Order: sequence, then structure tokens, then C-alpha cells
Amino acid sequence: MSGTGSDGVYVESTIIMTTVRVIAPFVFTFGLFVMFHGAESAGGGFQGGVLVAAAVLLLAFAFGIDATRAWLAGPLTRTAIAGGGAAFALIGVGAIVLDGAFLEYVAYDVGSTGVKYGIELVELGIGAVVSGVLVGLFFSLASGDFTTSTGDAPDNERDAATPGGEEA
Amino acid sequence: MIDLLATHFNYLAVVALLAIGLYGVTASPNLVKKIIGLNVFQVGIFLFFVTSGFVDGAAPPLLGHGSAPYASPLPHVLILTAIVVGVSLTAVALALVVRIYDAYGTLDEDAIEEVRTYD
Amino acid sequence: MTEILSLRPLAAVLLPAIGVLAIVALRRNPDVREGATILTALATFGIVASIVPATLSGDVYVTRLGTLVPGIELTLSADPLGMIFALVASLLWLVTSFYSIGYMRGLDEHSQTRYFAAFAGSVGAALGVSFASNLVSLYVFYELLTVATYPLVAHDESETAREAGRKYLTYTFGGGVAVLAGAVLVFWTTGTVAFTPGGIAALASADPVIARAAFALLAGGFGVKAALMPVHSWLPDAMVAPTPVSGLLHAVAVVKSGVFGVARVVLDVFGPETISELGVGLPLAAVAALTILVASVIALRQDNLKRRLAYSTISQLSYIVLGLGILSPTSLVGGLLHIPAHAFMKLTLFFCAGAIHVETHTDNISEMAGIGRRMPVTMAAFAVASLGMAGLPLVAGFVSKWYLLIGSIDSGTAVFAGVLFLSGLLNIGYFWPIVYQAFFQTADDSDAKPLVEFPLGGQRVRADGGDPVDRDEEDDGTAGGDDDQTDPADTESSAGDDQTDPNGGADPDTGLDAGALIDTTPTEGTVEPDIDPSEGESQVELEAKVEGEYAVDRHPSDHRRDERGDDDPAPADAVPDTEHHADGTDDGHSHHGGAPASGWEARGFGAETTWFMLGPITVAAAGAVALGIAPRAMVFLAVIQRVVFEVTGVAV
Amino acid sequence: MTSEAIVLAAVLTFSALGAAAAILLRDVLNAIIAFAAFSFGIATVWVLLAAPDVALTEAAVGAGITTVFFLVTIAKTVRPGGERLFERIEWRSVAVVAILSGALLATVGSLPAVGAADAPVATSPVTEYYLANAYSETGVENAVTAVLAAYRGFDTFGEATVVISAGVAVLLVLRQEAYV
Amino acid sequence: MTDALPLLVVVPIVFALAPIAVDRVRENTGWLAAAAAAVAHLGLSFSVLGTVLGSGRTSYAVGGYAPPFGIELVADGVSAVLVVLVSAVTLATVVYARSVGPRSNTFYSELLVLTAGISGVVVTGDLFNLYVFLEITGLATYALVATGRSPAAALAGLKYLLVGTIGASLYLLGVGYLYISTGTLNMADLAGLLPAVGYDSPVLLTGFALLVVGLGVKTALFPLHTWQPDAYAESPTSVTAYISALVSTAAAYALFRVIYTVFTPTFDAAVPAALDVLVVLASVSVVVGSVLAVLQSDLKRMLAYSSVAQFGLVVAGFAVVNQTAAIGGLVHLVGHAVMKAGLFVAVGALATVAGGRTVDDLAGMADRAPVVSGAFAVLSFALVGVPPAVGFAGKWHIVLGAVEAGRWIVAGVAVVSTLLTLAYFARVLERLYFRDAPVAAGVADRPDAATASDTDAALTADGSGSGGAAGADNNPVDAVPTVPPQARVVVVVAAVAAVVLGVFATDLISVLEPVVEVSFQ
Repeated sequence: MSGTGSDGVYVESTIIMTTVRVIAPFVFTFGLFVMFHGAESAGGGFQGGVLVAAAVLLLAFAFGIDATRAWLAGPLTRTAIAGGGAAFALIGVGAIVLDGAFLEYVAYDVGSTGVKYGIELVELGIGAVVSGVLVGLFFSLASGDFTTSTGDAPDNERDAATPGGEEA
Repeated sequence: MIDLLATHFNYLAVVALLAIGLYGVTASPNLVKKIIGLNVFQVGIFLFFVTSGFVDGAAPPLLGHGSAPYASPLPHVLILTAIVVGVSLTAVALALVVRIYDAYGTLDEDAIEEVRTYD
Repeated sequence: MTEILSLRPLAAVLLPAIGVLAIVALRRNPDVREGATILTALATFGIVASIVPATLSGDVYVTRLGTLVPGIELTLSADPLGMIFALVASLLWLVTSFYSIGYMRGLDEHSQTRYFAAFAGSVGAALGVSFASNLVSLYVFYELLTVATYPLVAHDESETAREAGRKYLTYTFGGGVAVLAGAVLVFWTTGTVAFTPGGIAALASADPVIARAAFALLAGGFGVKAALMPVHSWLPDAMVAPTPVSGLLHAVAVVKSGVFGVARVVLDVFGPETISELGVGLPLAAVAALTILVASVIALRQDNLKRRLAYSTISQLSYIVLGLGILSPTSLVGGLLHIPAHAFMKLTLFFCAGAIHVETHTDNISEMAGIGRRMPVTMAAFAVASLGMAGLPLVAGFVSKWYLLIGSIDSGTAVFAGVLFLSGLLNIGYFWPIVYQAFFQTADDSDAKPLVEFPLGGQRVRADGGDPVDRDEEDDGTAGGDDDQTDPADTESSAGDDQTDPNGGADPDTGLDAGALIDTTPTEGTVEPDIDPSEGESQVELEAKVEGEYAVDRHPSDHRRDERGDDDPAPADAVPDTEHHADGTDDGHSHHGGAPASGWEARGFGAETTWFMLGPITVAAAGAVALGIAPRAMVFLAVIQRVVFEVTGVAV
Repeated sequence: MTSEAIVLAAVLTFSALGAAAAILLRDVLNAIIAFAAFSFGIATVWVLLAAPDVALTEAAVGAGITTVFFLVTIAKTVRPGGERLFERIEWRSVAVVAILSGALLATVGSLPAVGAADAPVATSPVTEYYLANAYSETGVENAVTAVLAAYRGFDTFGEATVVISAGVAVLLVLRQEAYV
Repeated sequence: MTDALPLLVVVPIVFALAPIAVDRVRENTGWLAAAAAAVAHLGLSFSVLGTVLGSGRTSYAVGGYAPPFGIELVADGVSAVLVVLVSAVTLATVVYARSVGPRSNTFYSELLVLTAGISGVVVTGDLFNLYVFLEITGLATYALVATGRSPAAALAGLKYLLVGTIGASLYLLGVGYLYISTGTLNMADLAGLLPAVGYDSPVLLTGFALLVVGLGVKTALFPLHTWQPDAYAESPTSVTAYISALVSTAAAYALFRVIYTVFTPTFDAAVPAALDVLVVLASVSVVVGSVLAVLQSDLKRMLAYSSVAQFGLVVAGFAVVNQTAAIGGLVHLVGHAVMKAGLFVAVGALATVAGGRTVDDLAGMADRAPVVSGAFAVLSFALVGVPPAVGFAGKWHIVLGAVEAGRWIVAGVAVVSTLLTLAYFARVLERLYFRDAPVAAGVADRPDAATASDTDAALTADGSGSGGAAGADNNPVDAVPTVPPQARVVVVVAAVAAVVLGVFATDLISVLEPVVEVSFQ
């Protein structure tokens, strides 16, 4: 993966960048579709979240990890995680407040489709959590400057970065 | 025996995957490959569950999109959850690997052991 | 027997516990702290004493504390048997409290708060033992007693003391575990563990194998604290503790809790009838008889006074067990009466030993020639108590032994009567020389005492006694049960070398040299079979004698260095040759044992030591005499007769 | 053996070989590629076993995200030199593995046949209840989604927690304070 | 039906999200969220306990879907007691971590996730749901172990992750075996269906074995304990205290559920050999764990091996399969959690003051940290089984139950373990109280002892020589570290709790007993 190193090994490739620029929005949209459409066909929040994350990862491979990181910097990721998790929990707790059991969608009493909406909201929450966490994980793993870093990491780290190269 | 092979092939594959995975975890000197082994091991178990929900000629449990028999949805749900758990574990394991490498400069289990005793 | 709900038994147990808190809280001010000890002891004794009238009239005060574990109540009940022990413990605690103050201050000991707190805790646990109304509650307090006593045993913080503490914990917890196992068996077979005078009925019909196993576990478990042989060796080692501890705990509270446990098992769990049906009484009596004799013989060979007293304790405790094992009503009375009798007498003896130690730093009998001049009252009390130990009339020991004697003849086991006679002789054998040389000899003209100098016997613990280097062998490190042996001992032992050693030839010549002497592990095979392995260290001396002299004497400085090799950080004595500190015991106060060069000075009445020590000594000795002259007036006999009557239906 | 079964058996065999290769290949990059291939094979197996949701997830996770994570990791670390193509066999591990596989193989015969319509799972009231009521009770056609989010919503809540936990865990492990 | 049951899981997770959302804006968020969550959790736990005491066993259908179709949460005497334990330990850990750290927001998030996971394990009545919560617990624990500063902590975390995941996977496979033969995952439902399958069918037996081995790994029974000493020794003390108190406890509790709720005592009656094997495994664990504990010089490792032994005892109590022993196992499970958490905190505090955490480093610490030393002594004796502390109540029932059932091996092992436990604690206590602190160890005075170097001196030095030197180097007199007050509070509370639990063991048992009774009917 040519773009992996946060230390400038990244080599710009026009073909990849163009391809990704075209594909990424599609992947992103497909991810959202899978997230929402889990009720009717295969798919759901988790799969959709993974696809959304994949779109971001594609961008990172195409435009460089640092660039993507800078683009994403800010509260976006953690809002996605905390918001998604909270949405799921609150939908569950809300049912308790309305005198139902935890996650009892029927308690919201919005007719027969209410359950379905509840489920889709939950799927959306999961999607947010998953995409947020996966993107976060990727950047965490890729960055690797630890506060504990003892500074004795061998030099071959960079050499090793290259063969990992061209995947995904 | 042949009959068993025909009707229970999935379970043999389950055992094979479990064996390969466990071997990978215990025998691989490289920490990354241990984690690969762990993933294989878990997939063996997933296969067990999904097989249990399968009925010959069954349609996927998309109600209204096919006709009975449907495969049992429950094992699929369980395995979806288990896959998510698996990938989370893998991510944490890899983070640990990165940190271990940062500290010891190697991912070889025996070499790390040497470094530790040398300390 | 009517039960009266009352908080008094609980109060008796709780008061010392409150005392512990008070003592810890008042640690900044020693005088007030000691005041708290005395007050607690006084109050505790007051409460126990206040129960006596009820006990005599057949009432039992009971405090119910709810269920301990399902099926087992935690109830404290001041029944007659428990009252015997409670009275002894609380009364003597009061006496000992005064003595402790004198002793601890006289020696300017460290960690006095811990000492007094643990002391109060121990007595509280002992009272709990006495009032426990079933096996499991008894076990609860029995273990608490162990825990509370441990800091006292290890008080000295020397390697020897730690060693002794370790051994103490190991032995007594081992015993405790056996007790627990026995209690489980009893509970399993009968569904109850409550004490019932005359025994739990269901045990009589239980599977005899299980019942015997339960008895063996219980008697064996309690036997550890009762220092029955062969599980006695913690007791001499525990003598490393300060003398008041040795006195109260290792002659009264702790060891008596073991004996008391055996009494509970015999009288209130199994009952004499069941025991004789099971045929386990005789083995118990036999073990006790053997212990009496062997411990007496070993006592003869101890030069360290406290160790001699310790072996004497082992021997005397077995009188009680013997009485319980013989099972006849009269012997039961004798055995039980020996609980207070021995307590008073032995306490006197220990007090005397402690007073001598505080005043003159002398611990070895061989150095006590003429000490009667220096400490007349002390040695007089010692003489009285010794006579009692030997069973001479007018002192407490006589009464209990008399009952024992009658009982053993009654029950047709006259062989035990023989044992009693023989042991009486041995008692005289090991006490008389002390008294004799204290009053009728001086340091200069004291001669070797034949029994003490008998070549096999360790005439005294080696001067560097208890050297921890031998610790890998279980019984070493015990040697120096007590503090400071000094050069004079060495000198004398060298004198002893002149005698021919009949066994010398039999000893393997291990080719000792100066360095190897200390860590030579005694070969057990050369020790006489009936002698406790802890005597191994004397064997080392014998081997040394074969060499002609002590390595220590040849290389005194080496010797001292060896001793200090352990963790004791205290700086060593600056002046060689005048004194040898036993390892680790010399933190802060150094000792010169034996008579000063000019001989013991004569001191008048009351001038020999502080009244904090003299008072308790005289009180304890007076108690021993009173118990001998008017046993009935001292309450104990009356209570005991009630116990035996309830158990056997026979009025003695 | 039906043709579907033969296809299934073939894909399973391919996957198992992929797994074995992932373990035995000495070079970690090769191993990761083999692992990705294995994941694709397994995703196919899920399709053949009428589990499209699982298949989609496996493709996205096993062949996708997990592989990317592995690659990022080896990019951050080091690969052992490739003088040999395969690892040496560790016989002690083989023994441990043999015990487990032996025990499991012994029970294979007692398990219900694959795809049997009368197997306990297929006939269980739980399965039948889901198939009969999931749509009417939740209005969701995909029974898997219905069970996932409604009937076993608590599992899914746990699943989301695992994901969050993993995110936090990686920060903790790598001693970072923020995600991006 | 009490809503507190799902909230026990949900509330900590919601609070765990708070530090993520605010992130670095406020430094304190993590601790505040954790403290608030712990207090709320405690309230919920007591409400669950109150419900159980009032109306007995309560079941909660999540989402309103009746079991076995939906997930069932169960509050009975055992789970109610354990959730209270979880809350109490969480609160104590949060208080303790305030002073000694780790202090990062992520740490507290993960701690709350762990709390949620353990609560889930305790309240769930569904085998697969149990797996999910086991994994939440596991994942959070792996990460928390790796928060230790040393590289060895990361290694310990990874080792734990590998072994723990294999264990959890084996558990999942076991669930699969039960599922494939019954088609249900609900514990109560399974209990009804298993007899029809036939307890002696190879599938069920394999399932049982897999469940036991999987949970045995998580409980750290010998020889499946290999992850545990490293994990305990390398993690920060707050983490060690928490996981030693709760993580293995949760796994052992799950084992209890499997044996008593899913398989029920009738399984033992049908296939006695199955639990015989477990009895032997557990007994070996007790003995080997204790012996290994005696051999350790690092205190945290000593306590870790001690846990191996104590959990062996707990599982032995379960595996005896009679009412008395099962209750004994449960009491010891709860008691051990309290005692071990207190002991770890005490060791952490003492080690801070002493500048090292080997047995020898603690020499003379009783003078410098009297309160913690005293509490340590109380907890040690409690764990040894000195009455009236809670260690005794557990052991008594286990031994009594073992005797009733004729499993003499368990009775014997319990008795032997008492002495071994004493052996490894007594030497620590002796160092604490009856040895002088090595600081001024007469170093000036020592050369003659050191150079004397004859065998005797070497033998008697007993390691304290080196300890003394180290102590003198590490502890300049002017900068003596002290015990943080929070640690003191936690240790003392643990010690008091150990005694109080013992004194009121009857009440504890009366809460636990109905659960065990039901499974025997």
C-alpha cells in the first residue's frame, strides 16, 4: 500500500486517484443503501458501516493517509461513534420510558410500521458506530507514533512498509 | 463412511478449519500469523453454526422473496454478531502487535522471549 | 440446668476486643494504654466472676448471636466446663497484665502497643473458646486465638522468633484444619455439632469407622495446641516470646484451649460412654502417658530455664489429657482440676523465670547457682510452685494428681498410676536442682548436676542456640528458643568435656571444622528414638565435643559473624569475648547472663525487682497454694464436680 | 450427492486449503493474501448455505477490512525473511491439535446430516416462530434483520458495544487519545 | 420484571460514550462519567436485589419478546448478589484509580464497557448472549491489561487475547453443539429439552466438555491458566484489582449457570463421570495453584496463582453437585472477589511505599503503612479461611458438601489448600511485621557480613540483603512515597467487607440458596 507510511513514502498516482475519485462516492452510497435496505434484502447496519468505512479507506489509499486524516480531523469520527451508540441505547431506553421493555419498538406506538422504523434507526446507529470505529482503527494502526515509543524501533520499519504496498 | 463423508462434509471442514486455526495459533512463531490462525479458528465455528441452520434446497430467510423452506435465520444472526466480535478482536490484537513491535523490534515469539530473558 | 438469656458471655468475649481498640487508640500514651489493659482485664474478670454464682446454682447464661452457617448457631454459653477455662484465663490475665507491664518496661521492649493489643485479643479469643457452644463456634475462636497469638510469638522479630512464629502457625493451623475436618464429619453424621453434656446421642449409633476418624481428627487437631507428642515441638520454640506470653498463653490460654478442646470432645461431643465403646479413650491416654514421660525426660536435659518449663508444660498438659482419656469420673475431675492447678503453678514458674531474666539477664539454669540470695522471694515462689508440680501436698498439683491417681486405679488401668508416680519423680528431678542450687550453692561451688550433665543430654542449649543457618531442617532454629546464652555457658560446657562420653564412639565423626560446625545437620539416627528430634542440636554439641572443643571458642569472631549473617540490622557488640549475642535477639538491649564476678549480691525482701513483677508472682503462687489447701473454696472443684456429674451422672 | 453439495464441498476444500496456506506460508504478506482468498471462499460458502447476510459481511470484513488491517500492521512492522516458502511443522502443536480434532471427529457421526429437514434446528419452535411471525411482527422482510435488531436486539446492542470497545481499546493499547 | 436489569448493562455503556464524545475537551470527563456510572450502577443493583428479595426470581424479556424467542434476562439470588458485587468493586476501583491512575478518558470508557460486559454475563439467561458479553468482557480486559506501562504488558495482553479468544471460541462451539441438538439458546428452555436429547449422547457430552473447557480458560483453571499470572502481574494495580475480582468470577459464574441451570443436577446423576473429571481438574488446580503461589517472590504473581487455586476450589464446589457444596462455591466466589481485590490494592499500595513488590521488599512495611498492612493481614487470614471471615463460610460448605457427596478428594484438597494458603501469606505477614525495614539496613555495618560470604552468611541472608540494598537505593529518605488515602479506604473497606460478609454469611446464603434449591428439584 503505497500510501501507508505517515512519513512520506506515499507516491501520488493519477490513475489511482482518478479511479478512487470516481468510485468512492459510489461505494459510499452503496454503503448507505445497504445500511437502510437491510430490512428488505441482505445487508444491514454493520455491512453498510463497513462499506462506508471502506470508501474512506479508499480515499486514504488514493490521496495519502495524512491528507485524508487532515480532511477528517475534528469531531466527525467520535461524533459518529458516540452518536451511533447513544442512538441505539436511547431507542432502547426510550421504550422503557414509554412503559415498555428495553428495545420494545412496539412501545412507541406508531402503528405497524413503527417497528420497522425503529429497526432501521437502530441499523443506522450501528452503521455510524461501525464506520466511525473502523476508520478510527485504521488511522490508529497506521499512525503508530506512540507516546510510549522507546525510540528503539529498528530502521527497517520503513523498508518493511513498501512490500505491503499495492493491495486493496 | 462414504455416506458420512457425503452427508457430514461440512462438519469435516469445520474440524479441518479448527485444526488449522489452532495449529496456527499455537505453532506460528510470528504474532501476525497467530492472529490469522485465530481468525481461521473462528471461521470454523461460524461454519458449524451456519451449517446447522441450513436445509437442503432452502432459500435465504428473506421472507416473501422466495418460498419455503427457508434457512433458519437465527444462526445467521449469531454469526453476524460473532463476525463483528471477531474483527474487533483482530483489530485489538493487531494494535497490540504494533505496540509489541515498537518495544521489541521483532514479531517473532522466540526472539521476544529471548529479549525478555536478556533484560 | 436452666438457660438464661444474657449478654454476659458476649460481654466477656467482647470486652477484650474493645480493649484491643482502646489499646491501639491510646498507643501514643503508654501509661494510659497500660491503664486500658488493666481496666479491661479487671472488667473482663468481673464479668466472668459475676457468672459464677449462677453456674454454682446450675444456671447457664447464654448469648445467641444468630446462625453462623445454616444449621449451626453462633451461641456463647457459660456452661460449667467453659466457666473453668474462662475463670482461669480471665483471672490470670489480670495477674499477668501487671506482670507484663513490669516485664516489658523492665526490658524496654519494642512494639509494646502491638504486644498489649495482641495479648488482649488472645484472651478475648480464649474466652470465646471457653464459651463456644458448639464445635464450629469453638473452631472460630480457636483459629482467632492462633491469629491473635502469632504476633506475640514472633514479637522479638529475630530470625529465631520468625522461625518459631512460622512453626507455630503451621502446627496450629494444621491442627485447626484437622478440627474443622472432624467437625465436618460430626456434622455430616449427626446433623449437629452442638455440645451436649454426655455426648451427642447420634454419634453413639454412627458408623464406628467414621466416628473414630472424627475423634482422631478432633483429638489430634486439638492435641496440637495441647502439645501432645509428637506434635508438641512448636511449644518449646514459642518460648522465644516474651516471658509473660510464655506464661499466660503458653502455659494457660493457648495450650489450655487445646486441652479444653479435647475436654469438649470427650465430654460434650462424644461423651465418655461412646468413647469407651469406640475404644478410643485408651489410645488417647496412652499418648498422653507417653508424652508425660518423654517430655519429663527431655525437660531434665534443658539448661535454658524457659525451655525446661516448656517441656514441663508439655508433660503437665498431658496429665489433663490422661485424665480425660482414662474416662473414670474421678480421673475426669482430676484432669479438669489440673487445668487451673497447672495454670497457677506454671504461671508462677514462668513469672519467676521472667523476673530473673529482667533483673539479671540469666536464662540458663547452670548460671543460677546462688541466685536465691539475689532474688529471695522469686525463688521462694519458684520453690513452692515446683513442689506443687511434683505433686507434693498443700500445693495445687497434689489435689489434681490425687484425683487422677484414684481415677486410674478405679478404672483398672493401674499402669497409669505408675506413670503418675514415675513422672512425679521426674518432676522432682528437673525442678529440685534449680531450687537447690539457687539457695544452697554459689556460682563458685556449684557442681555439675548429674542428670543435666548426662552426656547424652544437652546440658544447655548451645551458646549460639537456635542458629538459623540450620533452618532447612525443621526442628532447628528452635534451639535458641530463648535469648541470650553467654560465654559462661561455654566455659562450663568445656568443663563437661572432661567427662567420658559413652555415646561418643557411636557418633559419626562428621569431620567438623570451624566453618562446618554450625550448619552440620544432626543425624537423626544418632538420637535416641524416644527423644524428640528437636534435641538434634545437642547432638551437634556432642560432635563438637568429639573434636575436643567448640569451634566457637576457638574462633569467637567467626562465630559471631555467622550469627549476624541474617537480617538483623542491629550493630554488633563492640567488645568481643565478654558477651555473645545470640542472633537477632539483641535489638536494643544487651544481656549479661549469670552471676557477676563478685557473686550474687544479697537483696532484701522487695528489693529484688519491681513490684509489678513481684506482686503477680506472689499472687500466682498464693493461688497455687490456696488451690492446694482449700480446693473447694476456690470454686474450681465445685464447678468441675458439677461438670462431671452432668456428663457421667456420678457425683465425685 | 447433489450437484449443489458437490459445489459446496469443492468450495469448502478450496477454503480449507487457503487457510492451510495462510498458516503454513512463511512470508506474512503471502499468508495475508492466502487469508483473503480463504475469506472469499468462505463468503461463497455462506451464499451456498443460503446465508447472504453472512456472505456480505464476510466479504466486507474478512476479505476487506481485516485484510486491510493486517496489511497496515505489517506495513508498520516487519516481515521475516523469506528463505523458505513454508514454515516448519511444530509437532507439539500437531499433538495438541490432534487431541481437539480427534475429539470433535468422534462426534461428527452423531450430528444431524447437513441440510436434513428434520434436524432439531430446522424443526425447532424458535426457528418456526421466526419464519412465521417475523414479518408480521416487525414489518421487516429480511428475517435475519428482524431477529438481529428486534428479537435478539440485546445481542446486537452487545455487538455494537464490542465495536465501540475495540475502538477505545486500540486507543488505549496504542496510548493515543484521539481517533484521527 | 424490573427495568433495572437491562439498564445494568446499558447505563455503563451510555456513560462510556460520554468521554468519547467530549474527548480532550475536558480532562476529567472520564473519571466523572465512571463515578456517575458506578453510583448509578450501584443503585440499579440494589433495586435488583430488592426485587429479588421481595418477589424471588424475576425474568425480563428484552424487547418484549417472550423467551425463548427473545433474549431473557434473569434476576435471582445469585445474579442479584453478583451485580451488587460488580457495582461495589467498580465503585471501589473508580475511587482507587482516582489516586493511582490510569487517568486517561479512554481508560474509564473501557472500564465502563467492562462493567457492562460483566453485568451482562451475570444477568443474561441466554447462552449466546452470554458469549457476546463474555467477549465484551474479554476484549475490554485485554485492552486494560495492556495499559500497563511495560512492553511486557502488551505481550501479556496479546497472550491473554489469544488464549482467551480460543477459550471463548470453544465456549461458542459448545453452544453450537447444544444448539444443533435442540434448536434453542435459552438456558431454561435448554434445561427442559436436553433430557429428551439424552444426556449421554456424544453431542451433548462434547458440548458440555467444550463449554467447561472454554469457561475453564476464562476462569484460569490449571492447566488453562497460562495467561493469567502475566496478565495480573503486568497490568496496573487498579486493573489487576478489578479483573481479579470480577473477570474470572464472571466466567466461574457462567460455569455455575451451565452446570446448574442448563445441564442441571440430573445430568450429573445420568453421567457422573463428566463432573468427576471436572472435580479432578479443579482439585489439581487448587493444589498446583497453591504450590506455585508459594514459589513466587513477586507478590502480584503470588496472588495470581492464589486465584488459580481459589477458583479451583470454587469450581470444585460446583462440580461436587450438591446443594451445600454449590452454595459453598458461590459464597467463596463472592468472598474471593472481595478479598482478592483488597489484597491486590493493598499490595499495590505497599509496593508503592516499599519501592518494589517482591515478598522481601515488604520487610518492615507494617511500621510505614500500618493501616494497609493491618488490612492486608485481615484479608490474608480471611482468604486462608480463618473464621469468622467469609473465606471460612465458603470453605466450610464446600468441605461439608464434598463429604456429604462422598467426594473425599475435594474435602482433602480444600483442607490442604488452607495450609498452603497460609504458607504463602504467612511469609508475607512475617516480612510485614517481624522484619525491620531494609532502608537503614546497617549497610555500613554490613560489609563484614557480606564479605564473610561463607555459606552460612549466604544462607541466612535470605534475600534480604539484596532487598536492603535496593530499598536503600530507591528510597531516599526525603522522598518517601506514601499510601494514597483512596487506597487506604478501599483496602480497609475490603477487609471490613470480608469480615462482615463472613459474619452475615447466613444471610448471604439465604439469598443464594433458593437458586440452588430450584435446580435440585
